[in-house]
Amino acid sequence: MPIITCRDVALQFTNDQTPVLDQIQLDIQEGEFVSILGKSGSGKTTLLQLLGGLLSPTKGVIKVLGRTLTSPFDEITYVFQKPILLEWRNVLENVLIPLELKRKPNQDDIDKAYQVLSAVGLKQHVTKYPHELSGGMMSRVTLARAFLMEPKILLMDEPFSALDAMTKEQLHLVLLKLTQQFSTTTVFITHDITEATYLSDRVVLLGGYPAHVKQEFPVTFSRPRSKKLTFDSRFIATTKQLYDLIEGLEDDEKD
Amino acid sequence: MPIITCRDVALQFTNDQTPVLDQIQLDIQEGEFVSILGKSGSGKTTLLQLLGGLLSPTKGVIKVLGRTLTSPFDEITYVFQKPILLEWRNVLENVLIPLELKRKPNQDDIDKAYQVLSAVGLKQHVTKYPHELSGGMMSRVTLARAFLMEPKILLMDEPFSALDAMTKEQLHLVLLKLTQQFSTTTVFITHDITEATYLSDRVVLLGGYPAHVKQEFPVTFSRPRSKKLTFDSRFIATTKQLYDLIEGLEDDEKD
Amino acid sequence: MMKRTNIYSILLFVGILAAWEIVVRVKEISKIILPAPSAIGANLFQHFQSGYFYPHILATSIEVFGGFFVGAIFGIGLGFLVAQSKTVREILQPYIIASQAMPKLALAPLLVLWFGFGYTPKIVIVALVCFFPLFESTVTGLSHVSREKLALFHSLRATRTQTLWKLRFPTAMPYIFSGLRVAVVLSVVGAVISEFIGANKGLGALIIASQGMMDTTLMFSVFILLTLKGIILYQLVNWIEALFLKI
Amino acid sequence: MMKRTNIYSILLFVGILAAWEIVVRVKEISKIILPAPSAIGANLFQHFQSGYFYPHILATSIEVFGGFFVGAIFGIGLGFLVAQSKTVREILQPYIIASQAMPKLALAPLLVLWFGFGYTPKIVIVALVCFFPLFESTVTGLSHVSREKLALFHSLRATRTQTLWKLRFPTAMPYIFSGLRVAVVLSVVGAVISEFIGANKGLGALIIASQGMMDTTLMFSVFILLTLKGIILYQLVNWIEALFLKI
Amino acid sequence: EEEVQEVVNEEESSQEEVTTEFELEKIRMASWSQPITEQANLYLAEERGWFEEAAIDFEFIPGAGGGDAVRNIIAGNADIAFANVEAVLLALEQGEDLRIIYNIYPENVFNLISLKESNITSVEDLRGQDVGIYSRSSGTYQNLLVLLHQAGMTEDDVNLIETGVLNFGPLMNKQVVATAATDTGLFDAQRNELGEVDVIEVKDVLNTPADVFVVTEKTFQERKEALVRFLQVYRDSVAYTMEHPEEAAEVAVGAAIDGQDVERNIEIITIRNNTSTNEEIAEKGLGWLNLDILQEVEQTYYDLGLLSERVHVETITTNELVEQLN
Ligand SMILES: Nc1ncnc2c1ncn2[C@@H]1O[C@H](COP(=O)(O)OP(=O)(O)OP(=O)(O)O)[C@@H](O)[C@H]1O
Ligand SMILES: Nc1ncnc2c1ncn2[C@@H]1O[C@H](COP(=O)(O)OP(=O)(O)OP(=O)(O)O)[C@@H](O)[C@H]1O
Ligand SMILES: Cc1ncc(C[n+]2csc(CCO)c2C)c(N)n1
Ligand SMILES: [Mg+2]
Ligand SMILES: [Mg+2]
Repeated sequence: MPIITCRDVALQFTNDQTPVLDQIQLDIQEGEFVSILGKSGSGKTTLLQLLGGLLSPTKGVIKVLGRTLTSPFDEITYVFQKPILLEWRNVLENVLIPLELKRKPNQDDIDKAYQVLSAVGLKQHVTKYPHELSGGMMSRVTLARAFLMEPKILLMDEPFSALDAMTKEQLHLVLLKLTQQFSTTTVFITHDITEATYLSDRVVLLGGYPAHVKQEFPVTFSRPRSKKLTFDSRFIATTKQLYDLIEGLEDDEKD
Repeated sequence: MPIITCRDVALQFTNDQTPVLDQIQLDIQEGEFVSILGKSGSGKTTLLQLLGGLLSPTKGVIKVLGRTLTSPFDEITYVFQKPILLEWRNVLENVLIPLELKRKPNQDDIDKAYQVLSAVGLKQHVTKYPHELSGGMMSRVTLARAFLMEPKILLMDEPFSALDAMTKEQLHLVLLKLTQQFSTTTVFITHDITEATYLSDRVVLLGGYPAHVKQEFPVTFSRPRSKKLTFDSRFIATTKQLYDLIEGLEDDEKD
Repeated sequence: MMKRTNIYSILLFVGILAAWEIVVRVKEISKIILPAPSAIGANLFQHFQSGYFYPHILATSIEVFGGFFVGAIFGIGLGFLVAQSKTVREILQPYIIASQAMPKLALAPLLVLWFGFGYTPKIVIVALVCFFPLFESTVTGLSHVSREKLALFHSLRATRTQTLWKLRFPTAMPYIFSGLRVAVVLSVVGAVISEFIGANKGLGALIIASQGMMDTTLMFSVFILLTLKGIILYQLVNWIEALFLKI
Repeated sequence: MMKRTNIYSILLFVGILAAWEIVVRVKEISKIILPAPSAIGANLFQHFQSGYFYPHILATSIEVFGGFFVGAIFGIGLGFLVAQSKTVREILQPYIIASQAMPKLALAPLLVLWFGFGYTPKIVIVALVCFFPLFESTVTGLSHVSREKLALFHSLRATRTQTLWKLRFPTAMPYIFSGLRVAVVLSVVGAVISEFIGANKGLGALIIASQGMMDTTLMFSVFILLTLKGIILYQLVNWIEALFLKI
Repeated sequence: EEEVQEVVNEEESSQEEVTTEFELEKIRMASWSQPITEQANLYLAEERGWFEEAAIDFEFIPGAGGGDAVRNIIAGNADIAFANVEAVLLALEQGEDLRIIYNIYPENVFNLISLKESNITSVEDLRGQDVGIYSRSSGTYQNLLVLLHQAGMTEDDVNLIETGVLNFGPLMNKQVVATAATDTGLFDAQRNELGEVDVIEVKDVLNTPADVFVVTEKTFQERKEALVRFLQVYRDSVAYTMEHPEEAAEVAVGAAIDGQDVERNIEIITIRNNTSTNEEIAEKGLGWLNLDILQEVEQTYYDLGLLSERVHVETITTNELVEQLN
């Protein structure tokens, strides 16, 4: 049984606007890594927020772990597109927020937070406040915050878009390790086709007005995937294929 | 004579922290398109803000158009890393802000704003308010705002990082056309190496603690550059070269 | 249909009135100390019918509106000036704090001496009383703009005045309205207290007169009028705020 | 070295005092109407030396602190409650508006009657007066959290209480401090007015006594004491705010 | 209670034993004012321990006007009120059961003051002029009406102006031609260089007793004996203060809120000593109530419209307690 299912899901923000999403059908299996691609403004964030229980569908049903989703579940951790930090807390304190909401963090928690922060390359910056951080550093704080929770389901909205190639590669490894270790089900929005291919079991293409799942594209490279996979010709071919597919879909839509 | 020169520029945010930038030497010629690459948190934004007159160097001198820079110049338009919009103004009104600060916008200005908004793909969304926009749409509003000003010097901080591949390509064309038309001097921060190669006359690599210009990498493809250039083998080779260069520099720095 | 909470509200109100009436009747509390709600209602009705209240309501209204207007202009205006110019701020700082800290209502007797009788001293007091919360909230609001937006305006070479009008002012709006809500209520208090000191008309004068006549029932009636006046003004501010937010 | 603006401030002060002194002397203004600054200075000095002021300052301080404390607890507390529970908000809404709109200082004579003489009625009045700005600023502050942060907390399944303490409260802090500044100054006014109604001791009682003696000079001295008191309390709030921001 | 009385009589001189061995009976006196020098005899009595000697635990409850004093006894915040007659009449009109038991000041203290240069010599001269009063709830208003009434005028014939308590300011500022005030008010104004004035005294028209002690009917019935002890101390202290105004003046420095200046204290106390007695009182004894005058006052106020119905003040006024004093 899939861990996440969407049936005929539609979402309309205001009655006077056309729906943003309509007729969304989506099944995601436990432990699966699904990337969502789509043009800017197509409705990716909206879909992810629906999956996270942050928005409620206007039509249709979303089930997570067999239960109908009405508000966020404990098993789900959501990484927002724009890094959201509390200005009055430093990096470490920001990372500890979700834990604090569950229980008083103990020394172990703090040690683990340091580890995660170090994994995202912020070891030197734990005591900085948000206004002292660069854009990419802010994103990485929110990533550390998510990783620390070792979630069952991880929803990430363009988490690496503010990062340079090197840092991004490092974090790919961190993410893959984590999802492997906890067999985390991951839904991942990105604009980076190579990244989507490298990380995913399946790529979902969103498009149309209102947006729906235009195409699903399975990626079958075996796991664990090494960094070298990206230089593999099969990998490059797959990426190209995906790229062409997207371009084709886009051309259809031209007005 | 270069339009922008940095001599021995250093910047330190607080006295108790080590400087972020030191010994920055940089000359940028009129009409040149320079990209800045560097790891997240290396100091790219800091450097760009120095060039924009938004920060003042702790040491050294920055000259723009022969004048020492102390605060923003009229000839410079700056696009922030994080889209900054006024929530109480809709898309069109946000785009018109810089103009409004100069004079009362007339019908021509508004028509032009519509054109620019249409060029960035927001024609359908001019009356939306910031909270109704997707992340990429917000970035595009700030791009439209910058383009409308037809600036002499354009400083852009990761302007396309929130955009999908297709939209990004479209906007590359818009940007190249604009910079060509007004022989705009552009300094461009990006994490996308392909993008940097495609757009730039020169790529500047920032790195080290404190950061300085590690390497400058000229890109000599003739202009105008077509979309097809990116499939050219010479282009791919140059990109790979740049990628390797960066990786090499990074490895040096490993601690 | 009515909302459930509205029904609770009304029930609570009725309950309080009933309890009050019963306590007064059972304990035979003197009407000088605490008149029964029924007596107050009758008193209100009677005086409205006779037209007794109208000139007093009018007089207090003139003071409230006049003073509020003057106080708002000075409070918001000086708030802008202080937020605008660092020099002005630093020079005036101690005076502003002093003028804020001064118990202006206690000044009432002297103001009568200086400004003569009639509306002037009362309008001055109301204005003084309104000034402070408006000034405070204007300055607070104008200085609570995010760094990012200030950076944007800085990069656009916006002048100080442009930043003020196009950035700081819209940001300050909810703060200023919060200040207006406080000020409008205080202006009623200011008018009443200034009328305590010396006035032949106005709801405050009526309170003094009712005290002199030992007519506590009338005093309560006047309180109710004052409270209604406050509520109307308060809601007026809310309504104007809603109107502004819509634009 | 002193800042230039500080020097201007002081010069302005000296200038005002000098002009005042000259006007009073040249125009031979009666000391009942406007005493000279020199006379006020002498009066202050004399009464401080004789110890005349101390019990009055103490009495007013007790009322101010007691009332401020009670008012702050209720104002901020109820602000939290109302921000927290929609039901409570909707039921209490009309009462809160009414209680805010009511000119509480005008209630002073009745409160004295109900609560007897002594500190109680004065503390009640000060508390009532402080309540409103604190309540208003707490509610405003608690509801000015950005949607994004609320979304984050929603996604983290934070309870209402957690959102209140870890998100809304820190956001509301500057608003609450702004309310505290207004409240602390109003608390002095409240104490003085309540002492007008009937008190043996306190700076407000002293104002009434000075009026009875036609001793305008003493009245000015008391104003100055009250203003100083207000300034000290105001700066105390600023200082506590700075302390909080540091933590 | 009788026991207490006996013991007090026996051990009049050794107050310490009384306070340690016997319960003091609380008497709270609601005044129309703060503790001011005018009532210096009370502070003298406190200071000398005369209240303790009479087994009374005395407390001064301040107020802002005679109305406050009367309301405070009705509300139970005080046992006995030191209030002007007008306040009592108005409370009676509201249906309260009160008893007037002692005549504190048999003389009317109100007057009308004008600067000499304004040349106001009779009430008639006020016609059409601006005349100052404290407020419409003050004795200045009521007594000015009495003056006007006697001259066949009403308040519509003059332009009444509420000036607040600093009423001599507008007079000196020439914002009014005349102002209604009390004798002590006039004295203070003159200390502050008011200059030459004309004074029209209200007592020449209607000699309203300025202040009386008043209690609720309930207190009167239940605590007669304690009231007598209180009144005895009060009367004795007045008599003593008349003999030794400078001693009272000294005590007032510490006890009265406006008592800083001893010289002024003596003057004020002397003025109040004079209003505490007159020829008739000298004969009948301090505190004696003249029912005829009170009836005349009621009649006048009824005629003036200040009272809308008759309250029969003579029926609630009693010399019963005064007669028990020695
Ligand atoms: N206002 C500030 N105060 C203190 N330190 C700051 C401030 N702004 C930036 N820094 C520090 O300066 C360094 C460089 O920041 P900068 O924003 O220039 O990085 P960047 O290269 O733009 O990174 P990114 O790609 O993530 O945007 C970082 O270590 C950051 O913590
Ligand atoms: N709160 C809202 N109210 C009204 N419309 C909204 C709201 N949020 C988003 N939209 C609209 O819904 C559409 C989809 O937005 P969404 O944020 O899902 O896009 P996206 O695919 O995530 O884009 P991007 O890649 O730019 O982040 C857009 O047209 C946007 O204007
Ligand atoms: C000696 C003496 N002087 C002044 C007053 C004050 N006073 C006189 S009438 C009045 C109005 C109260 O209703 C007040 C306050 C007094 N009682 N006794
Ligand atoms: Mg999005
Ligand atoms: Mg940056």
